[in-house]
Amino acid sequence: MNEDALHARLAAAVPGVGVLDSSVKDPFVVVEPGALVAALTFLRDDPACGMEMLHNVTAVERPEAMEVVYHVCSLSQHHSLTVKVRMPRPEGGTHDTWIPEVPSVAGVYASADWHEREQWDLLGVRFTGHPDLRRILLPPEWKGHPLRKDYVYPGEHGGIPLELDAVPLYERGSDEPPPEPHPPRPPGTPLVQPPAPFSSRPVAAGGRTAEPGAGGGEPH
Amino acid sequence: MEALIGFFGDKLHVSGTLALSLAYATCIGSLLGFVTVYAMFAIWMERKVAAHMQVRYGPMETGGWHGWSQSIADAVKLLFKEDLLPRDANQVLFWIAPAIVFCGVFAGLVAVPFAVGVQIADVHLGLFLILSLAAVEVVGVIMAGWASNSKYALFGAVREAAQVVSYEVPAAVALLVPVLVVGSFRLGDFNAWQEEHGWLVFHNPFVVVSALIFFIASLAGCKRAPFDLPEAESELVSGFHTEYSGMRFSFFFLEEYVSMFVSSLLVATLFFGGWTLPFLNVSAMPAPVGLVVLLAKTFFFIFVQMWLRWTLPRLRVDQVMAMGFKYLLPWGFVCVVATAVFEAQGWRWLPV
Amino acid sequence: MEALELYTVDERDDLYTEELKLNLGPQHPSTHGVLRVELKMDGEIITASRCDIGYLHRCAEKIGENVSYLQFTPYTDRMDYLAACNNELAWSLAVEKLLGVEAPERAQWLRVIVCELNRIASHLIAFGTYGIDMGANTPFFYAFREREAVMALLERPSGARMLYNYVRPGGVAHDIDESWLSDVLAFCGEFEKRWAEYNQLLTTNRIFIGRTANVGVLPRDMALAWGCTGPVLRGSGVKWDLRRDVPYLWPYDEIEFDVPVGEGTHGTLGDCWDRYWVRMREMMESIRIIRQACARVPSGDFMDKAMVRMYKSPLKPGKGEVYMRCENPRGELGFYIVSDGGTSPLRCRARGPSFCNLSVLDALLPGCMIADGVAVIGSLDIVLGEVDR
Amino acid sequence: MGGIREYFGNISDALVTTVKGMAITGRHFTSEPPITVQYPRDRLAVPPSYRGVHILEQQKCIDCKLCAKACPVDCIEIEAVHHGRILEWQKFTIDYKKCIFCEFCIPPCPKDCIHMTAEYEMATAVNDTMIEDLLTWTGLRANDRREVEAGEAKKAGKPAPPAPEGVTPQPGGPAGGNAAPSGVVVTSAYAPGSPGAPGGLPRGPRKARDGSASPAAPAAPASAAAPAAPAAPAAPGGDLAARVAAIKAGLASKGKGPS
Repeated sequence: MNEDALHARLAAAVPGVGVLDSSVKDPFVVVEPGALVAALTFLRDDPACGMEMLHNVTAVERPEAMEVVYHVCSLSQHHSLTVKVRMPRPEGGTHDTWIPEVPSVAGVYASADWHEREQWDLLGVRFTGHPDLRRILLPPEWKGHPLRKDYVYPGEHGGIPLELDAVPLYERGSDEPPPEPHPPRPPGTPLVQPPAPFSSRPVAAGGRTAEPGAGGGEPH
Repeated sequence: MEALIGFFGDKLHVSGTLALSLAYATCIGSLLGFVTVYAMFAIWMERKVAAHMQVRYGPMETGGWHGWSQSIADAVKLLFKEDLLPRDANQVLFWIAPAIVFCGVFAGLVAVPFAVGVQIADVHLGLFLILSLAAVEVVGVIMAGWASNSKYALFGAVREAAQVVSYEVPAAVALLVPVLVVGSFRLGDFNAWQEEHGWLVFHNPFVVVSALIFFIASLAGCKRAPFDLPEAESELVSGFHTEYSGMRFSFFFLEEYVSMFVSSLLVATLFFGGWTLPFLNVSAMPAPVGLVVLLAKTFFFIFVQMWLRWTLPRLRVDQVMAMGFKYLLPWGFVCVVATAVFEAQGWRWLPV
Repeated sequence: MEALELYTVDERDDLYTEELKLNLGPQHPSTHGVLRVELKMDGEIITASRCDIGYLHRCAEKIGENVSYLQFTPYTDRMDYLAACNNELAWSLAVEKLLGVEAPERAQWLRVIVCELNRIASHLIAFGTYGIDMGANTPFFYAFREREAVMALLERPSGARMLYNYVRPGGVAHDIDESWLSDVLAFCGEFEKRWAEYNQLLTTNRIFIGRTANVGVLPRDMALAWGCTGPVLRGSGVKWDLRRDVPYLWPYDEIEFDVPVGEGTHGTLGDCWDRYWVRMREMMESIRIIRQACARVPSGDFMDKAMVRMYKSPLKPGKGEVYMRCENPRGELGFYIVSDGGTSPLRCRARGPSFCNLSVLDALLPGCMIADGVAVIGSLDIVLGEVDR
Repeated sequence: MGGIREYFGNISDALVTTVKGMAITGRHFTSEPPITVQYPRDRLAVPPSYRGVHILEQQKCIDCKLCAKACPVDCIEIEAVHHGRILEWQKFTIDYKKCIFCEFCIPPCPKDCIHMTAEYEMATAVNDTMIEDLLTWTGLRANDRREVEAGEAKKAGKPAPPAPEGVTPQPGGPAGGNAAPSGVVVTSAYAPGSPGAPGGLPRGPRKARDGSASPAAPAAPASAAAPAAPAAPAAPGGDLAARVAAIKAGLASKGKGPS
């Protein structure tokens, strides 16, 4: 069943389902947040659609709105559908003030559990009704959601400086000034010291190695 | 041992008790020397056997040919390694545990006849002594696991307690068979009996089965091959000796190889005719020949233990228990009863 | 992090027992990477488990939003570092679908061969480390002997041993030298003999079967509900392989191969042994694919002519979004790219198969013993680079 | 009844599979030779296409910085002062702490002058030494200096300073046998033709170089890492100088054209 037929069945069964936008390579259906759980439950339970697996939940932060995209696919009927929920950005909705709310589908598909926790962790989309909405990838006390466009890269975390070439903490005493880095290597001196003259055995060409001990190397 | 006391008596004109203690001192010293040299060789042998079974070389660098001095280097390294003591571990138990473990197994060598005259204590209940001393080692391991205040070590110790205690039962039952045939616990008698009657293994089929049962039970006894649960690397990081380092750790390592030696030696002495060879009258020859024959057999069984270790995966705790009580023990009893019947009727298996 | 609620006093008449909280990882010999599992233990039995991931999180998706489409290719290698080619394939196909470009025929066939070789290398690691989890160290070294041969083969065209950066949007990086195909066929012949050895050593071993049969049983609908894919799903009896069911690379349609599925030969369907056995048979299927593909590599250019300019100036695909998924050795790896017409994507989301396969662990572990827990983690064959991205 | 059959089945199965497994490891113990390589002494052959440490043909480089732009991790830093067509080199460093060896810096180069050798041994204890400078010479060479001054003089209207007699065409490698150049003449470890470049003369402790044209034969034993000839056209020092001279002649002939 292709996307149009799927969309027709869905729109008939569940109110609040938008139009099928097939301008993009992967056509998708926009659904109101309220009708999301009903739509996905229908897609899963309806024998004709038979969407057994929700294999991806992604939140996309666009300038005008925050979208949460659900990819569901059917293993028995070999078709798949993309369902979107769009939360328009309130004016002045920045990283700290705007936390969009989306109903959680962890009840419908168990795989949504970790995916939603990751989107909450990285993009700050709160999934209401999620059994255990904690940060999954970042440390629990991390502030901010890194994948937001206006996310400010923190200077340090837990006393550890995060600048790229910061002198590591263990090298810097608490009070004395940071030691100046090693004198730069004069250009021309070889980066790699010649390997210590380990033993006189010849350098093997192929993968096989000369029997250790036997086949002494050339005199030096 | 008596010869030694005699030697001290007339050569150095020393009185009774002093001669006795001197003799014992030399014996224990020489045994300790032999054991450490053997352990170093066995560790190197295990690493080379494992390496060549796994298409690699094993130690090659230290010493000349095939890294023969790798174990010596390891021993020196362990001597100088920092001897860690976990923060709130129980110091006393933590300190004593390796000693108890090593002494328990090392003491077992007292009753073992190495060659015709060479035996420290000709104990009439030699076999019984060795088995009971092996049980002491369990106490040391549980002490180590409990004292190192780490959950993984605790799991290792509890597994050790369950496994080794429950595998002494099938081992003891399996040993009943040769004792029943020979009629004595003295290990010297086993060698003598097997000299005229030929190897015990060829005596009747059930002795072969009991030999296999004893070999498997002794594997579990010294925590080797498929039964190395107390120190399961992949689950318990390193089991009961997770927190040990330096010289203390080397005691556990030494103990494992000495208990391997003791069990292989028992299998060789009880079932495969100690230092006797079917066609050669070894006891007439000078003592070292018997010693070489016995050690050759022992090292063959040690090789088989290593071979098993690098082939088989590890059993789970409940499977180890099930195997001990559901498979080894019943067959042990069957062998004892059958051997008794065979002895009573005087049936023989092979025309030997 | 609020502590796991441990029940403390168990009023059995005389015995005072207490549950134990054990940390499996992040530094542990058998967690296949930096995974931490908080276990609640009642003696040897696990009563509750909670996964804690994120120790290898590098926020590759944020980097994806700041580098060009071509420059992100080496980052996809670092996600599932055991199957670098398959990651690059998924990313390259997603970018090609966004641009509407098709790689030349020779490149398509080279991609099939290189990805199947990488699948064998990845499954060899899964087989070797699973042996170590069970306590048998020897299969690991045999597996690495064959994997060394595969890495040497892949090193010649790409130039690297593990993170190849060989499959790129528009085709492949370099052409292969003339003796390469014959060496690949020689490897296939040699591998079949070794494969039979592995089975004799580990697969049919009674102790191995005792440790893996009926352990960590994953029923069919639970696997589907948790979004498991790849050998984990096929181990539970679901015949779903993207190479055949959602064709993303046309050479796969012209190659005849079948999809091994768990049958519950030892113990129930969907246990650790089935997942392991599916991976082992998949290695032989890959050999069949490679043999047929080697015979059909056409001559021609290996990189799309128009796409060569991407090295000089970054690609600028038009507005649009695309979701492309490929059959990675661990399951379905999908890239969801949203482009707003700039040189770097607005959002590039990587759906890692190990991420979903691992989410089932919390449901599988309760009731097992520690040794079984190790067996279950090993049978899921997770790579933490892909879980944490 | 099934229990009994299964009980005996377990025993026979366990024994049979154990023995078969031991047969495999036994066969490996006796007949299969080890395949591992004792690393510091013997090394696995590395194919010429291996992506290792970079190498730069500085004469051809025109400081367009396309390679620095193409790098996904921005680890290439280039600084040079342009005097018309002549370049006064300050640095061309690659930070090997960041470099991921993805070879994206090679295709965009218009002059095809950056390549990757098969050199992979770059372990070092100090972080700062991981920043590798690929220049063969820094500053201006004597010949270039004279052309720059001639240009400035012509611009300022004064007659060009007389060229010293007996000037030989400038070999590509370290400065020719004329007066000590003002810039510090230094030979980088991996510059083409310099000792130690893979395929070049064996690397060893470097003696102070004072403009002697032919690199002195170092005493250190031959320990060139990559036995296979590298793909980079870093031919041994001798004929490279000749080739560069030919390129120089070519440049000089069309030097008048837009450079």
